Amino acid sequence: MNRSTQLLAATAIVAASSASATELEVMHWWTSGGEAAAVQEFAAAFNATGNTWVDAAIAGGESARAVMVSRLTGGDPMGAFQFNHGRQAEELIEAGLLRDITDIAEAEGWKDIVNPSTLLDACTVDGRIYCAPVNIHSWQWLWVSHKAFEDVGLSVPTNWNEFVGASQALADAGKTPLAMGQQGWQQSGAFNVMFAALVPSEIYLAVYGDKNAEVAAGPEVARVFAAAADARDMAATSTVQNWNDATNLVITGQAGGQIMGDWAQGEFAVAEQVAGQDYSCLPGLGVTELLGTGGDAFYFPVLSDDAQIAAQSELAALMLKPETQVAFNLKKGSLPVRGDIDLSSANDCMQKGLALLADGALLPDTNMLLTSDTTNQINTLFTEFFADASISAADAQADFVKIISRAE
Amino acid sequence: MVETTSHSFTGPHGPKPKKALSRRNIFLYGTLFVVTLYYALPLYIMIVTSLKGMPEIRLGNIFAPPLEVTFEPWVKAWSQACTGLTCDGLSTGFWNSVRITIPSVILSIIIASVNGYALANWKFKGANVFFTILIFGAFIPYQVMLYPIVIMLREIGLYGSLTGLVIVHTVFGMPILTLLFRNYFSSLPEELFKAARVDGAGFWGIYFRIMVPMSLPIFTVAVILQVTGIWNDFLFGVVYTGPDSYPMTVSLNNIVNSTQGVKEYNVNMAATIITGLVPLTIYFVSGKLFVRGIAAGAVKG
Amino acid sequence: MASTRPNQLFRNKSAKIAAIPMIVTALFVFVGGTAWTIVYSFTSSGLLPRLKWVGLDQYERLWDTRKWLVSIENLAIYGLSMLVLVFVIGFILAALLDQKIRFENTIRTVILYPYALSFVVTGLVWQWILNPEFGVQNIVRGWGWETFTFDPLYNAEIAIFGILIAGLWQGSGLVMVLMLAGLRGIDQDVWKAARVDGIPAWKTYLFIVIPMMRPVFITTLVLVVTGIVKIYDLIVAQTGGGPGIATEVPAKYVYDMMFQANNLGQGFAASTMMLVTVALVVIPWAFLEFGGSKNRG
Amino acid sequence: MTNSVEIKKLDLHFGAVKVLQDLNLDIGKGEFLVLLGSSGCGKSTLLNCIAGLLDVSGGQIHINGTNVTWAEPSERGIGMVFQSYALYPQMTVEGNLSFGLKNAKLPKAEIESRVKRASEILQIEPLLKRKPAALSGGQRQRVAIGRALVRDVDVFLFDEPLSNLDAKLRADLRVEIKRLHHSLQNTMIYVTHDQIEAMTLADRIAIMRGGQIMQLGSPDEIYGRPVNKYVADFIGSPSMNFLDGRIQGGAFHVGDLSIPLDGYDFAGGSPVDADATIGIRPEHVVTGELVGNAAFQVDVEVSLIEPTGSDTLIDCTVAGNHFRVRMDGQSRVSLGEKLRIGINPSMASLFDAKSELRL
Repeated sequence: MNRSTQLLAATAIVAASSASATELEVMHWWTSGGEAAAVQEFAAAFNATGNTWVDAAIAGGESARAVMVSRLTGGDPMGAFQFNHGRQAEELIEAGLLRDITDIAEAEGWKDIVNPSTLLDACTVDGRIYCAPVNIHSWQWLWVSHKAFEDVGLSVPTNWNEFVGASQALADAGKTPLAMGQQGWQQSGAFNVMFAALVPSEIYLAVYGDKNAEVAAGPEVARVFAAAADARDMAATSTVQNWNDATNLVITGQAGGQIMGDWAQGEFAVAEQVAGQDYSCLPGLGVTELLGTGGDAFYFPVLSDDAQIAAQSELAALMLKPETQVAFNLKKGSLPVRGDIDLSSANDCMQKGLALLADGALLPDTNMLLTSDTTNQINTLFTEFFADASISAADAQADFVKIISRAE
Repeated sequence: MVETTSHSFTGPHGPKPKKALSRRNIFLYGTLFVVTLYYALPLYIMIVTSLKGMPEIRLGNIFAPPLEVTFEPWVKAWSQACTGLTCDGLSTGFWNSVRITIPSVILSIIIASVNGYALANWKFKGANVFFTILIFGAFIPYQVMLYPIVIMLREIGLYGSLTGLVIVHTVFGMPILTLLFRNYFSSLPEELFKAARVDGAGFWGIYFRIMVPMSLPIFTVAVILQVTGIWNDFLFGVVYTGPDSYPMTVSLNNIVNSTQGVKEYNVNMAATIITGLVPLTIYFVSGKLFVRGIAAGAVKG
Repeated sequence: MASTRPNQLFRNKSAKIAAIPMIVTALFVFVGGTAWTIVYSFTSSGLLPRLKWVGLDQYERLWDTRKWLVSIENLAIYGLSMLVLVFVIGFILAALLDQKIRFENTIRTVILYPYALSFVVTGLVWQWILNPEFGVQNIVRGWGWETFTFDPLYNAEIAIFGILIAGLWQGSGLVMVLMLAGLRGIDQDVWKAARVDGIPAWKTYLFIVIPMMRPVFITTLVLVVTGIVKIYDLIVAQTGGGPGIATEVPAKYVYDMMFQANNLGQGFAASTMMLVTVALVVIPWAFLEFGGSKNRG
Repeated sequence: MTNSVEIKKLDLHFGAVKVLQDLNLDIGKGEFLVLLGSSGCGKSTLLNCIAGLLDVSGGQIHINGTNVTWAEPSERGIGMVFQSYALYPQMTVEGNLSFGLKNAKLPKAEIESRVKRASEILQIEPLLKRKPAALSGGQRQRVAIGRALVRDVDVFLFDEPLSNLDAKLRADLRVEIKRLHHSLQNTMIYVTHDQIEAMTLADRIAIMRGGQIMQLGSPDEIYGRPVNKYVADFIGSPSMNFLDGRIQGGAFHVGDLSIPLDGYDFAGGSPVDADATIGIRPEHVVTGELVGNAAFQVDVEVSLIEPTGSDTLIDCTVAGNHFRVRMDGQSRVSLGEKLRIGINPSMASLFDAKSELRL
């Protein structure tokens, strides 16, 4: 146990000496600045209940998932763990490794407060609830650096088309028009954003929801691939790997913008940038304003120790409490999962997101529609596509069609 | 012959150089100088970077010596860097690594040396079959065995414990170490082994009284290889233990692979050097013995 | 005293008892683990291993996946280059160090130290040195050679050689020490004889000394090849497989499939291909090399 | 009970390679038996089997009347001395001597007295506190012998113990071993490829070849009546002269020469008409005034002279075959000189041309 949690635990015990102190190991891969600050809110709240949050952070979702699944199969489960909700956890639930938390959900009235309700659906298997959604993350944002455009004497673009139009000027000034980390999930993520924003939603749902290969081969999708090819040209000089390194290029004005999920917000916050003043955020690339409703959820493995089970229940209930939701999501840069809370303290970008959420301009997230196997194949496809300018949009689309036709 | 077996490898054998400034010497030392530079450069960069402040690093010249030496990154890497909520740098992980490395190194070396001895001196039926499988095992990528081992450890009730991790390190260290020990013990004069048998020493008597006292060099090599391998391990450490015994490499991974806005290269480099310090120290200290041991373990056989 | 032939099982009893850990490891972990992997490669296991048979589907898909084919190609290129270069460099360095030179200890330590560092570290440092923005390219351009280009990690055509540079830096020290040890084990008289016969030094090395060093070469070969087959960490730390999929390798494909795609069956199919290939090459070779009973006495 | 070591139908094979075949050997109490043969003949292997260091494939080994075929080496009542001395490098001389006794859990006083006695006999008392690396070759071998001596056993096994020593030390230690045998009177089995050692030390010699014993007998017998051409050729230095010819009418015909065989002691009666080889040792050829008494005489031309000091060896040609003659070191001959030599058939050996067995 580390010093800071010890300290927190100590204060917590003083504060709520009636509760018994149970250590609960919580595993997640939120190690980057804004993420860690957000987790800290959960930990603090949990420790305030008299329990102790034992933090098990492993950088990199891949390593973390390997550990989580190993621990579960190995019969040494942690108390709770972060996972992308959606289809990834289905198997763990089928194998009976995860705790059914329907009773907590009912006691807390999650059905009534979670908005959009699809979030809870993603946690539900055969009518039982297995996870606590903690936030809504949406991918569909274009982050634009005001500094970069001021440097070249242009006005800040308000949508993707203007952004593409201004890219040459940025490139001429030695800037990278579009910052893009060279990792498959970032590249395919950017593609999916364009997919959601540049063509009608029906197409998106037909391809990812119904796995309709014909639509995937069609002219609308071809337009998306053409846009992706543009993005590839704009990102040609972006050599960073990690998403936050790419975001940093935007923060420092070395790059014009970045297509990245709302978690990038946290990096801007850490860098003390002000939305609308230092940077702009354009949901749906400023073209079709809508949001995907992905997000993170916490799952609770089946445990045998009663004290720990009680602690799990407390944690699950706590995560959706209004005050925790506010504190967590402000730090994380994501949207709260309940519509009944006041987020007036949120900044410009989050207000935009909340508005869209209230309007119901929503799309299901790819994680809910696709298996991680399919996602992974799409990631690989776009890694290749973005790294190799000689791959034509048409070739890439053909591969894409193949993946969709094979998807379950 | 006993006295010439393992102790006469240390003298250089090549043709003797002639005059100090011959063309040959200029070429020889010139080449070695360039080569040494190539090998030393990354370490130089790591050290120099770790002593710079972030503003200086942004200036961009990674080769330039620090204008202003700061030990801040070292302090931060050791005791302040945050990995998730834990903000005590590498220090906790360091002691966990020590707790993992020491028993793993000891157990793996004991088992491998006994294996090597049994294979070299007590050839029993089927021994070569097992040894061949063991050599095959040396080629198995660790990732492949991750799940089967999870299941095996679960079945014997050692999953998630330090003991389980020690066993995993022992298992994966076994192939190469057994090969080295087997070769080493084969290179010892067989008559010694025979003499000891006539003298009534048994399997363990010969091992402890005759073989081990003669095997300092190969044990040094084994220690070096194992300390390096186990200290630097990330995968097993993170998969087979819990967060209260995560090794240093987990902290290192968390420091290096997650950033707060800007990548703190100086802290990364300091963390990197600190993590590598234990194996490096062992290398620098054991120097000559290492070469001698390698000679004994690898040359014969 | 025993007068009749004792049961073969109890002959050398202590030796057999002592070998139990080895036997258990060989049978349960290596053979058992391999068998387990092969069995599950015929299933559609996703996030968890499950026995839902799908026949050869995983293999069909495997060989239809460009990333896998690229991985194999990369491993072949990297492996062959690494094998040749690490031996050549290691041997030449050892031969140079074997010339009764000064500072031998210092130079040897400098060449060897990279082996003490983990691949994660190696990958990071070299990623940096090879980064065109602040690495070697930047420095050389700073000297006035404005068009100098050296960005192996950002050029898909040669990225695998960028990995090779780091791999060689890390691994050649150990090979050098092994070779040096081998050279030190060669009888001094060989050199005398060669000089008397007027054979040039390079010929002596090539035709006399190297053949005499066969055992060292075998040990080194095992160490180097196991390192090549298992290469994973270095790639992840240095390029993450990129640019694109230019530096993907089989071990990474396995890991990605298992923990990123949650497709264990596919990961196991790839593992099986690796294991079977290795087994077909290694087992007969190892049996001949180590099994051939060298009877003494 | 008279036999100290009995070997019955011993077989040893490694896979398909037969190393020892159907080997029988009885060694009497107090006997000094030398196993002699060229390298690879199986002599060391046989010794290792007796010591219990190699598992046999078939047959039995009895020591002092007990079947020890499957007993541990240390339980067989043997002591063994190795070619490379095999001293434990990390132990002092004293430690080396006492190691086996400590393993046998003898009382401390007993160990001390035995070590003292052995070191007195071998005159190595001043060396007791030294490590083997600080000893000379001869001293090391004494310690190695001492290690067998302290065991207080009836059977000593020597595996080429003198091969690593230089010529002078070898001769000294040879004498010492012989003296040791005389004073201790225990059974000694001694492996060597050196026939001088064999001849000087042995009560009986077993000549081995291809995993089998070719001939077992006293040095005299081996030397004087070799059972086959191999043994005849192997024993004796310089080696025996062989002439291929034919026995006919009581004489041996080679080329145009005819050697009368009166006085030759045929093993199984004189063959009437057979191809054969006659073997004559260079030292059995007579020269000078003794020639007159020889049953067969011939004139030869000296083609090479090798003086060794004590003897002079002369090369010549007899019936087209290369032939060597040993003369006294004082003899004065010169190259190209015509020389009359004489041969006594009683000193010669005749071998069947096909089977190479003694006739």
